[in-house]
Amino acid sequence: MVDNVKQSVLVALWFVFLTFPLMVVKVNTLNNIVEWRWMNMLWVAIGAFVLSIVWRWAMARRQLKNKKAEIGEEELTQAGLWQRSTEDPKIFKPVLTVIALVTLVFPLVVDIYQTNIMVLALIFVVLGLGLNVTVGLAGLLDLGYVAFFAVGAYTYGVLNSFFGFGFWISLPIGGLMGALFGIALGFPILRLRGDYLAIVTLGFGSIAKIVIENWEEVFNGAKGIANIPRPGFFGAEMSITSATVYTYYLMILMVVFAIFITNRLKDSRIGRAWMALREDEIACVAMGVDMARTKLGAYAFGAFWAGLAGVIFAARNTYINPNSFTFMESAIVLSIVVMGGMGSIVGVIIAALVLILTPEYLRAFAEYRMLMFGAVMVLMMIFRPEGLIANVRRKYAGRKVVTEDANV
Amino acid sequence: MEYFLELSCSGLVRASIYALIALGYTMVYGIIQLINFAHGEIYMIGAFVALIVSGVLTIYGFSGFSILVLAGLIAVIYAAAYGYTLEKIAYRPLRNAPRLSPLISAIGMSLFLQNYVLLAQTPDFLPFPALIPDFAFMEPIAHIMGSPELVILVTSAISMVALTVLIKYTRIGKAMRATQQDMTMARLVGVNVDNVISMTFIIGSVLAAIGGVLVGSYIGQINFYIGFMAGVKAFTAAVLGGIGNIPGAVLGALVLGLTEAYAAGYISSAYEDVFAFGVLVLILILRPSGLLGKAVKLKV
Amino acid sequence: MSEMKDKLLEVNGLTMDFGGLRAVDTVSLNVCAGEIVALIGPNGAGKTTFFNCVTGIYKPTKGDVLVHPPEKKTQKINGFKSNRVTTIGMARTFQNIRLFQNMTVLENVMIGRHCRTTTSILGAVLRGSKTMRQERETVEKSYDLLEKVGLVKDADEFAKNLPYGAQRRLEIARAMATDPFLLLLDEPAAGMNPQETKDLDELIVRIRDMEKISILLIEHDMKLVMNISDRIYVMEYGKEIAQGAPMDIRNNPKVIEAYLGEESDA
Amino acid sequence: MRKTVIKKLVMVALLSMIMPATGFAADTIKIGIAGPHTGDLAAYGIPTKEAAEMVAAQVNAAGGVLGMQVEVLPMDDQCKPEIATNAAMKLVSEGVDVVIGHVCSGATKAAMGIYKEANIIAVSPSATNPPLTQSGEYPNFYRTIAPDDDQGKLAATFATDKLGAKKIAILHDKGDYGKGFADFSKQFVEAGGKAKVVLFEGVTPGAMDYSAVISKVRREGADAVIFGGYHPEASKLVAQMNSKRMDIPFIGPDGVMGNGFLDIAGKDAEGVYATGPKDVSALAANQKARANYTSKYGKEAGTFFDQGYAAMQAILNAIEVSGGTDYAGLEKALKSSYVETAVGKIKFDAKGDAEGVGFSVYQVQGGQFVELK
Repeated sequence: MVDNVKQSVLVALWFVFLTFPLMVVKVNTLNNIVEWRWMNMLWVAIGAFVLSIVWRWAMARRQLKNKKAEIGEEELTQAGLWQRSTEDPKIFKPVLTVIALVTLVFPLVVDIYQTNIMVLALIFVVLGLGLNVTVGLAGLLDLGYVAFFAVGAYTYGVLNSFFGFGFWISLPIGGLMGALFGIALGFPILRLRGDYLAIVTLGFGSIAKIVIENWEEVFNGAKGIANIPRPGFFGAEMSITSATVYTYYLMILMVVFAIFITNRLKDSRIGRAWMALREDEIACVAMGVDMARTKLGAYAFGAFWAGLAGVIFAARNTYINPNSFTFMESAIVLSIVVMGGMGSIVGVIIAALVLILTPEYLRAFAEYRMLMFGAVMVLMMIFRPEGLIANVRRKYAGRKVVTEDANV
Repeated sequence: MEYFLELSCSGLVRASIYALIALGYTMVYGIIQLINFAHGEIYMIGAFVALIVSGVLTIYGFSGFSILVLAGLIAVIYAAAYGYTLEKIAYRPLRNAPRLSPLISAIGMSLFLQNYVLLAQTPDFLPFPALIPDFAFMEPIAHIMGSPELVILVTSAISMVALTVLIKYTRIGKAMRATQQDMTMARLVGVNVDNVISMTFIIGSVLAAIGGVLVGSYIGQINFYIGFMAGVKAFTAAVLGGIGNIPGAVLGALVLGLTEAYAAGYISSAYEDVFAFGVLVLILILRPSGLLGKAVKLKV
Repeated sequence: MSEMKDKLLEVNGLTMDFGGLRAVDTVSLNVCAGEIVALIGPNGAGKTTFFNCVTGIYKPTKGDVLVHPPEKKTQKINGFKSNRVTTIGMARTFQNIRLFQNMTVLENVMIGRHCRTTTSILGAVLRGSKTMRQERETVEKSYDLLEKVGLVKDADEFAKNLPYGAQRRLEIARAMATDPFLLLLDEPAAGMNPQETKDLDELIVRIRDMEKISILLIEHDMKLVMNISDRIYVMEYGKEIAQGAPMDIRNNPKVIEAYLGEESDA
Repeated sequence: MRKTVIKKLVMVALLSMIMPATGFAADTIKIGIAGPHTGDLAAYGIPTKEAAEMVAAQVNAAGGVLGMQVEVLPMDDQCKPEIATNAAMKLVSEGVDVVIGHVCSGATKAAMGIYKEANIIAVSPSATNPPLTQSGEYPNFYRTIAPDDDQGKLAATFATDKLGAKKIAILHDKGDYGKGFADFSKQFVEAGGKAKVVLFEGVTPGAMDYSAVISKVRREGADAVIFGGYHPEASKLVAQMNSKRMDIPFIGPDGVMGNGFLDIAGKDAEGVYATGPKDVSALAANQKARANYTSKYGKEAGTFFDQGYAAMQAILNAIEVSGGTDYAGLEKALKSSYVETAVGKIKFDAKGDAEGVGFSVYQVQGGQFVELK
């Protein structure tokens, strides 16, 4: 313990040194004024000391856990509780019912603003679920996911402003365009390993934005596309309030739809191939899985959701410009997937809601948002790489019991 | 012809900065197969520290050359300290984790450092003092190459030569090469692998900080975001040349810098980045492990 | 040369260069239906490289790899991707176990069924009757295979949590799930204790006899090789130096020299 | 254990969602202030917010408007369309009577529909995109700054008529604002027929250097550069033009005309031209506002401070004149009654543009922007 404190004091001193020029000194070279913010030094020292102690404690715990896992003595209690609650219908069903009820009455009890930001959060849920397939299941790190989101949004924007296409026709087209772009961009990168993939996808993300910015004839450049209609309901005129509520229910349907489909895929021939690809590409191919088709499938499928989400995003905002499709958005969606737990659907939903809604409700906190995102990504990787809610693999029952009896 | 020379010079200047940053990426990758995504942030922090130090020194009456030396030195020290700490916090605990984990941790660190500087200092652009003077004797050819450009080229070249010597002839250099070949074997023959990795981060950070100070002084302004784009470009250069390969990083930087300059000059500067990433994709399609990267023999 | 039994695999003059290094030098080999054939040789003789050329992980520099699947026409498979090789009917295991660590034991085997099933993304979403049937068959077949290698009780365990010997058996089950006519085992007994080796011994013979799958294996453990092989090929420094029945190999002076050379080092 | 925590979290989350929706008093005038208050564009949003808060404090101290206190509700939109709609809906649901904002044209376009539906008038201090007033799609939109086409026209005519340029290179930062200004400049240069546009090109904001583009300008033999964009890129351009010994006039828009440019470009700024809102620093109202600001915050007021101040003054005046916050009344008051503001004596025309504001050309002389008469 004493040792611990001693070490932490050293760490605190190191961080005081490290942060000194940036945290304490602030120069104004024009008026030749130096501002010495000594208080910051104190805060850094205290903060670093406390964090160091927590860090040490957490590291020790982590090591203990790893050791236990090595000798096969897994900590069952933690994962077990969640697993049990999802499997036990006694807990699972009422919880689901309550969630469903809250979801349904939500726009009726809260005001339009709440509904509106909830729609945005739900759009990110869909984005998270889509990227979760590409990154979480298939293990293909995509740092340019926002490109497909932009494809969807601009599909609707362009189709509407040039040809007067409505929301409902544009929605499937947007999704398909996303998937098509996924395949088109997926082709050149099939042979690349994970690290190369990261930079190339990042490049694609920026290329998409630059093309939108520069190609004015089609995308209207930086001016953006305005007056995009909100989702329609058999041509009925709607006020913004009812349109927002309507969009909300639409989003809920879409999230349910996305959960349904990703869930089915996860436990299918395709989903298993994706996971196998993530686990060991060589073995996966040697077991007869066609790498190109499987990878392209994962890309296209992830991009499909981004395309759909993009259409709704354009309809919700009624105005789109390239500013909404930067690397920051890709990073946010990625941190949703990481925080939620790669491959875990429930985790991704919770993470998306938390990460998107927190800055809205804690507006004072908005400045620190990206700082927290960054810290969360690092800490999650170190202390809880499986995410908030670990992906639970399905058990295929059936003959298990019978055969075991037969064996005995 | 003169126009071509001007563009070439502008491409070379970019290339030498990209190379200074790309070397850090490639060295780290060579040893622990990690893309240190936050490396661009080290470059940015180096520039910020130099700015702050030179500001303070100017106010306390130092002048000219002494400011350049002191600011550069302190920037380099701090960048090294940040690089070292970064590795300890964000990467070392993930040494044996799946490949994706340290990469995501690196992206997180990059976001964190950017926003740390934003909050600790300012989101605005800050004027960076011209530490490299614009010599009058450059006058006749100044529109092709000025003294700041010359200093950037020379400094980068010296840094790269120094790095080569360090890796080829010193003890730590040998240990680094051994670790790069086979980490387990290096450990067995008595190389302190942890120290080697720390050293790699420190050397990479030093080079990045040199780049940061040069660029700050050259373009006269910095903000918290300069590291991101420069980092991405340098990373592109490293991949282009074959990540993990030191001459490759320099070659990749040259290809990238010149491509950007010629594309901006002869086609359109609005699509500059499209060309940069386009050339990357093209080369990776033709040579999936980069220009000088060796095709990795799969160990099955 | 075993005459006119049905040849399944026929490799003629296979050569593989890595840069300037010739890892495999004009090696010829064939496997007939119902045989267990072993490929042996000291470390670094090029056995695994040979395997990788045959299974499509490397593209051989020279030579032919011909496959004669039972009741189908002959195919030259040089440079085929390994998934196509597997689909034709040759499945392999790996020297350094390559299981899908974070998937369950059962799922590992189910992956093997991938190339024998056809469900597409759309099919997986719609879950039509064909999909359901395939899925059911996949699960059943996988349980069958687990039973054969004695891993049924671990079906829901993550692959990474299995003991070493069990992981090797799981790899075999996974390869068998692809319905091969030829199984290529890369050092299946590496790292096993004598009891485990003995069990493996029996398992391999059983696979040949019960499942009618021929086997080509690379092995270090001479006892295992001598016990179960019908024919043996010996490689040294990338070259084939001998072939024949176990008895002949045991007495072949070249082989003795190659092995004694290595043994005395060890 | 874990489940109860989750349950509690859900409860707290639900409560916090419902809470802000309940009840507000009706005896105050609520004014929403929307703009970027965090993020990299905050420098353009915060001065307006501070101006509005200062005006409100003064008015409240003097007894309010029509006997009611003025309450300002700042709302951050980060200049992103999706967050702007959130902010707009939040303001509407908080029951604001009018809105000062938004700051960026894109965010403004995204938000205006929501205000329109809720019958709320918005007065922007800085959204200069011409269609906002000219398209007729945003009848509830007003602004205390002149639109970009005026500015582009001024820059173009200044270059051709005053500077006598024959070959003009037009550069822009590909952004909404910069590209818009560049487009209008090009249009007016070509319409004027006195000069040719020899180069029209976007540059990448944040790129390491612009020397390739500058070489291109030289190759085309341009005798003036018009640049659309903000000050960081502008200062990089002028600095590199100087180091390449290129001595041709450089004209920027109001995004360049500010202390940020002077600070960063330093001695390279000397001689640079910029268009900007007419110099109002001689006006007593403006001097007073700025002096108050400096005494309160200890620094110079930032970009769009004057316009934000004026927007607030205009709105409060309209409320007073019309005797309430009724949409039709406010509209009539804004369009008919002149008001003395920090940007001069203004009223709004039928489309929502302020009459009495306009642009002048400035030049950096001795480290200061000086209005050229």
